[in-house]
Amino acid sequence: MDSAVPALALRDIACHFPARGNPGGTYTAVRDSTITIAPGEFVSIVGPTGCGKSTLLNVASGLLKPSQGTVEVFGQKLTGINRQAGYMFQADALMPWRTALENVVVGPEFAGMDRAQADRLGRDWMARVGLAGFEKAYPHHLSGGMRKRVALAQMLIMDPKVILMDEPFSALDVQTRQLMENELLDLWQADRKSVMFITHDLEEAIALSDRVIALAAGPGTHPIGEFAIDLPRPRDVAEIRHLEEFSRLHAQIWEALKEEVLKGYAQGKR
Amino acid sequence: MDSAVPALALRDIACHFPARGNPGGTYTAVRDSTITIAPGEFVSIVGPTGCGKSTLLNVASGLLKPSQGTVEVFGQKLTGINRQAGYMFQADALMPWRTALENVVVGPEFAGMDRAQADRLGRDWMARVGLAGFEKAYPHHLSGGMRKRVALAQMLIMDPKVILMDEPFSALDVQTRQLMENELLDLWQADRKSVMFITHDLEEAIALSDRVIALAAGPGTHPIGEFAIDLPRPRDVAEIRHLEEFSRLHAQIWEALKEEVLKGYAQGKR
Amino acid sequence: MFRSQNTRILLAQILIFILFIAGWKALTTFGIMSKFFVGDPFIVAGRLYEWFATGMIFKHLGVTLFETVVAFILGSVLGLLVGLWLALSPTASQLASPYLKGFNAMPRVILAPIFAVWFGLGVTSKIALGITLVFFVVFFNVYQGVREVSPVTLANARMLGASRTQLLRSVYIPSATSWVFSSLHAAVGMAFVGAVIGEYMGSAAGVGYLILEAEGLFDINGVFAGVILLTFFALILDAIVGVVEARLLHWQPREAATVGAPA
Amino acid sequence: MFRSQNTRILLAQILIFILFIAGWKALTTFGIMSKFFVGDPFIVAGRLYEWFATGMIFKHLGVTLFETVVAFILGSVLGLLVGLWLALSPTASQLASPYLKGFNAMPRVILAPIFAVWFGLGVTSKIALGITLVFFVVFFNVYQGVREVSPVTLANARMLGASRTQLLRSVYIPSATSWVFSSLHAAVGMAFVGAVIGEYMGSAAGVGYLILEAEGLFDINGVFAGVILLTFFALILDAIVGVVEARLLHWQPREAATVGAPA
Amino acid sequence: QTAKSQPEKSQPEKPNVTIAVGGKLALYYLPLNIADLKGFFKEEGLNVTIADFQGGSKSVQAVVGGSADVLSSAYEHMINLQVLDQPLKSFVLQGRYPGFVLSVTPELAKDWKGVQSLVGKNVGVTAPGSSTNKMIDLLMIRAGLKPSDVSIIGVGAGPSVLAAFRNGQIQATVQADPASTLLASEGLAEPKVDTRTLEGTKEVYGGPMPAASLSATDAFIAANPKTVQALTNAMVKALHFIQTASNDEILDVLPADMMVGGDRKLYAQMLDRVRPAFSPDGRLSKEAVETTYEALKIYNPKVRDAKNVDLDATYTNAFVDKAGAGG
Ligand SMILES: Nc1ncnc2c1ncn2[C@@H]1O[C@H](COP(=O)(O)OP(=O)(O)OP(=O)(O)O)[C@@H](O)[C@H]1O
Ligand SMILES: Nc1ncnc2c1ncn2[C@@H]1O[C@H](COP(=O)(O)OP(=O)(O)OP(=O)(O)O)[C@@H](O)[C@H]1O
Ligand SMILES: [Mg+2]
Ligand SMILES: [Mg+2]
Repeated sequence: MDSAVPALALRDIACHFPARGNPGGTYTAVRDSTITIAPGEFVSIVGPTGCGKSTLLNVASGLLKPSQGTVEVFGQKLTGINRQAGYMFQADALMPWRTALENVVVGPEFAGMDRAQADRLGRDWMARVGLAGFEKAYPHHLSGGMRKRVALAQMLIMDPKVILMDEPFSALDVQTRQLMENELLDLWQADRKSVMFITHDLEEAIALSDRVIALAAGPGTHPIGEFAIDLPRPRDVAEIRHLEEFSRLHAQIWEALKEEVLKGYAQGKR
Repeated sequence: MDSAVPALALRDIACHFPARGNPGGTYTAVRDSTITIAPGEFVSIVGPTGCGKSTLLNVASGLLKPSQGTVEVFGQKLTGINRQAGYMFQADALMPWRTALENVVVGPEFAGMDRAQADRLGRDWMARVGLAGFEKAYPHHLSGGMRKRVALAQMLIMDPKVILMDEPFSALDVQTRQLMENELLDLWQADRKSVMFITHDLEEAIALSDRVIALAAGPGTHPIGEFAIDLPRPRDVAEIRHLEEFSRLHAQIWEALKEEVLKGYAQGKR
Repeated sequence: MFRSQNTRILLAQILIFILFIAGWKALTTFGIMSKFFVGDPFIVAGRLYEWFATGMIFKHLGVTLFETVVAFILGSVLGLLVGLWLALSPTASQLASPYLKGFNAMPRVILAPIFAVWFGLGVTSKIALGITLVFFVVFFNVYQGVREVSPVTLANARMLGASRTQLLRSVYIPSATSWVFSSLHAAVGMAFVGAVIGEYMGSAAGVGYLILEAEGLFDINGVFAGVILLTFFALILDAIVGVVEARLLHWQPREAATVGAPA
Repeated sequence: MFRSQNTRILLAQILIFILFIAGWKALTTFGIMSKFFVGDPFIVAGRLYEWFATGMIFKHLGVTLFETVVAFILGSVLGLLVGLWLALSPTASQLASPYLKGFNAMPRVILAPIFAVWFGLGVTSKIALGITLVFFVVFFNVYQGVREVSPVTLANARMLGASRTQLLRSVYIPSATSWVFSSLHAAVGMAFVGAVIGEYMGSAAGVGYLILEAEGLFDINGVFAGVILLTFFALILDAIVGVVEARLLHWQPREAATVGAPA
Repeated sequence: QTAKSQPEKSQPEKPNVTIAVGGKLALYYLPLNIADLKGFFKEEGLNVTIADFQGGSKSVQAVVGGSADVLSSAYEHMINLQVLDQPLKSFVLQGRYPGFVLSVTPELAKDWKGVQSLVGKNVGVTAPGSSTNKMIDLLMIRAGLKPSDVSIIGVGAGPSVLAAFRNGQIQATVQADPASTLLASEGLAEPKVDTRTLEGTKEVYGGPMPAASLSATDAFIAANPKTVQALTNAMVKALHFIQTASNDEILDVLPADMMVGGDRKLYAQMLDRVRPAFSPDGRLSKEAVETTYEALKIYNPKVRDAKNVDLDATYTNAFVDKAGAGG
């Protein structure tokens, strides 16, 4: 799994934010975090809510400058935006003034692709995420799950080398989610991209990943455990859950996380 | 479970929306849908993404007038807003210009509660959803899961008789989610409210509900199956999953839904 | 049902108009105010008719409309460009802001004679005056509109590989559009004010010239005829802005509504 | 680092200012333009000094500032109220909109003499003129700002039991605040324009009166001195608006940034 | 006649008086400014506020609308206003000749063949419809031409006049002072028709056309005879002062910034030119009134069409007579 040059390396990252209600003070969301992802590796990040997963992804995308530490992309130190990466945001990030199809083709359009060709590609992707027929709907005419799928298509159409995903499937029903997961795995398999995947669904994390990283509860989040998932590939996400190895891994990661969550919650309860 | 006067009754609802990209045409999101919820009943709605669950909830809240059909709340025909109901939206609905605590106490404030008392109550609720210490943070300083919990507290602090929830826990990690679920069950148990609960997580639906309603894929969504959940109460959501009855119900509902999802997806793929 | 609502509004509009005219007429008829100051609606209408019947108005109207439209377009475009530029370049904004604010606050209408000195007595000086009025209304809104762009949408576009100009075209401008149009409605008025005041301060033709002439002759009816004429054309220009706005902003999320629901 | 950036901006500002004065002076020194049209910066400065040294300016300045501030406050409040009202009542909006648009487009400055008749020659008529200018800038932005309120946030507040006034206070107004402030910056300018033009058209005191006198005497230096004085105070008023704005809008989401990250 | 029976220095009924004037610092209104600056009004127990307007017509509106008490404007407005049913009565004259000058560019001046040389040219006036515009109309009509044979351009009375000449936008203009003198001293234009003198005035108006006067409504005069008398007294004093004082004495009264560009010499020059135009005693002669009426009939259709114009109602010399007797 290790490779000489990682596709993505977060080294010794710390992120301090201005503290709420305490002018001048800071809140340390992330600290001492080192995460490397090899080319072609699929890594999932799990951790209690509010611990700093999205913050790490923002750092990896180059959108957020860490207070400390460096990011490397294929060995190059990252300074601006991470141009190798596609990022599917946790929040709604579609452009409300564009229809679903227009949103999907934004990337190719920016890259200067011919209008007709981009359209064809966009329609193709709309169908792949199960939204054929909704091309002309504006985002606010779509359901929450549909918007997520538009965002998915918008990111994947760019065919990025590094994929950053923040809870991409949490708004989908189980069945649709499995379809999308398989779609993602197919794509990843076809031309091994590097994926950094955030999820709250442990089963999803195990089913998809080569490695699962568990984070501690905030403040001062940092990785507390890494779990290599050596389940056979190619996988079908619906069936792999029935393997015994799967249950073992699930229990193992669950154990590691449980304490953290309770810790975080206890803090939150004061 | 049946009672003379249901707490909430959607009768023969149909919702047509203006069609996208086809001026003058309409898209029928929901049709022939009748759903009644008895006082003190906990009903979950499951169905494929984009089928019309949120639309039904909007109708139940009085925010959306259906094209056809009527809504009754404790026997009264609903005309304006449903004043008996609390609604936790699927989308982010916090006021960005208010801190977390100020958001939580919005309801009591509107109801004219004394400032200090509302504050005390609000802090109490912030702690109950595990966010003590984040009172002064603005929504955009909170993580996705934290915002959801603020919204939860904002709604529950009102102590509504009818609770409408649209995927309230989907942005939470498994452990936090179970804590929240138990919190909700405690509350519901204490003084039997009527709950209409939308989720994509079948296990969650079964673990919490008295009844699960499955919806068909859109367009023209309508209930295709109702499943009474006669598991013993009080329940602990973490443990109830291990009951045999649970697995039976899960398989049963899963079967009913699977087809629908694949149907919807096939349509979407054209 | 929708229709009858609109019909009712129209009827109410007409009623208000008739009441307005009747009230105006009554003011002088019953001597509540001197007709020296409020004129007579029928004489005003007659004056307007005469202006059009003799065709003498077309030259003046043409001049004023030309000045207004050019000032409106140039001022808006300039406000848009400078607003975008300063909103996106903090350094430029810090450097320019005291000058812009000062110039905004400067009573430019007083500079009309100086504009006449710099740009002559023809249409150019009126256009220049109109631009200085239109510019700021648009500028401040564009500036604020750009800064209100949703940070997530912006980040998304950047991740999708948008260059600076693409960001501008695909994110900043569409997002600021409703701000721009809000300012354009006020700007229509400003453009007319600029043109007419410019003419009023010194000119050879235009509706402002006519108004000034009428004022010199204590002919309040002529003044009102000119003002009403201008108002009418301002409404037309505003309606055009409204049509473009409706077209460009049709995507805006409004409260959801089903088809066929009883209101 | 932050500090040195600010220092550099300040230095650049000062440099621009010096260049500006030098350029101005050069215009007349080298006879590029007649001193009748551009004046001399040093004489202007001298005039300003004299005005303050003799104290004669305070009366005029007081009058103008009073008119401006009152027009600004009343016009803004009126614009806010009417904007809220029309944005929330579609029927009222449909009924009133042609009249408002027409009045917006009307060159109100021409009505200054009528205002003088209605409100007298004192400060009231100038305030009235200023209000008509300020009102529309604020009105259009409030109107649009209210309609831009997020439908979900609004629905949420309604579900939480907000009455109409509570919706107004807790949702519409906070949400429209950035729109309001954007318009207030333009409105500062309009309030000064209103006061000064009112004085210019006819008055017995005020900076506009001084400017009118200076113009009658071909005293361009006096005109510029008056204009610069007004500009200075407009900047102060604008800065006050800016401070209030920063206070009320501190919640606005900006691009996230960590503490201590290298820029 | 009641005024005559009153004792000389009685208190005015309305010590606070607002006088409306359009372009206060023009030489046209020098007597008013002198009365104010020399404290003549104060001596009469009056507290006068002078409200300055951007144009003559605006000052008229202020008085008709009641926001000012007394009007300082061209006498001809008395007749205009009577026709419009808004009568005012003039009670003391400031200028006996209008003081407007038709100035033309040096090129035009070179082969000046009278007013017909203006045909097809752009002629600047202070504002369309103003007295300066009417003078051009009158000149054209008297020369057998139509007013529309020239293009009338409003150029104001400030620096824009100079600019309009410099940019070649106008070839002639009718202006009062200081614009006329400045145009000449800057070499931008030469005076061709000069109504600062009797001859020029006769040439244009066919007689002694009166200029500025103070006026008020009959109601105001009836209610405040002592106030009006006091105003008249002060004005007559000022007129007398202008007649007798040297240039320097007059200049000493005026604050430095009232002199165009602070240029004392230029201002003295200007004074020399306009001095004959001021009324020596404040009286309006029957001839002057009739001249005005005849002129108005030519260029103002409303006056031409009006039946029964009562010229006697437009003015009174009673107060001036009284002031003369007292002073
Ligand atoms: N711009 C900001 N200003 C201040 N604090 C912030 C900011 N962004 C994030 N934080 C804080 O950093 C912490 C981590 O946030 P983050 O969004 O990374 O959590 P997360 O792991 O993605 O949670 P979730 O699973 O709920 O999405 C939170 O406590 C949050 O309050
Ligand atoms: N305002 C609207 N205009 C047009 N179509 C709409 C509108 N609101 C919803 N729809 C359509 O109605 C259908 C149902 O939407 P709804 O949001 O109810 O789905 P949902 O079941 O909540 O899905 P999800 O699980 O993804 O949240 C969708 O196809 C959507 O496109
Ligand atoms: Mg997150
Ligand atoms: Mg939904």
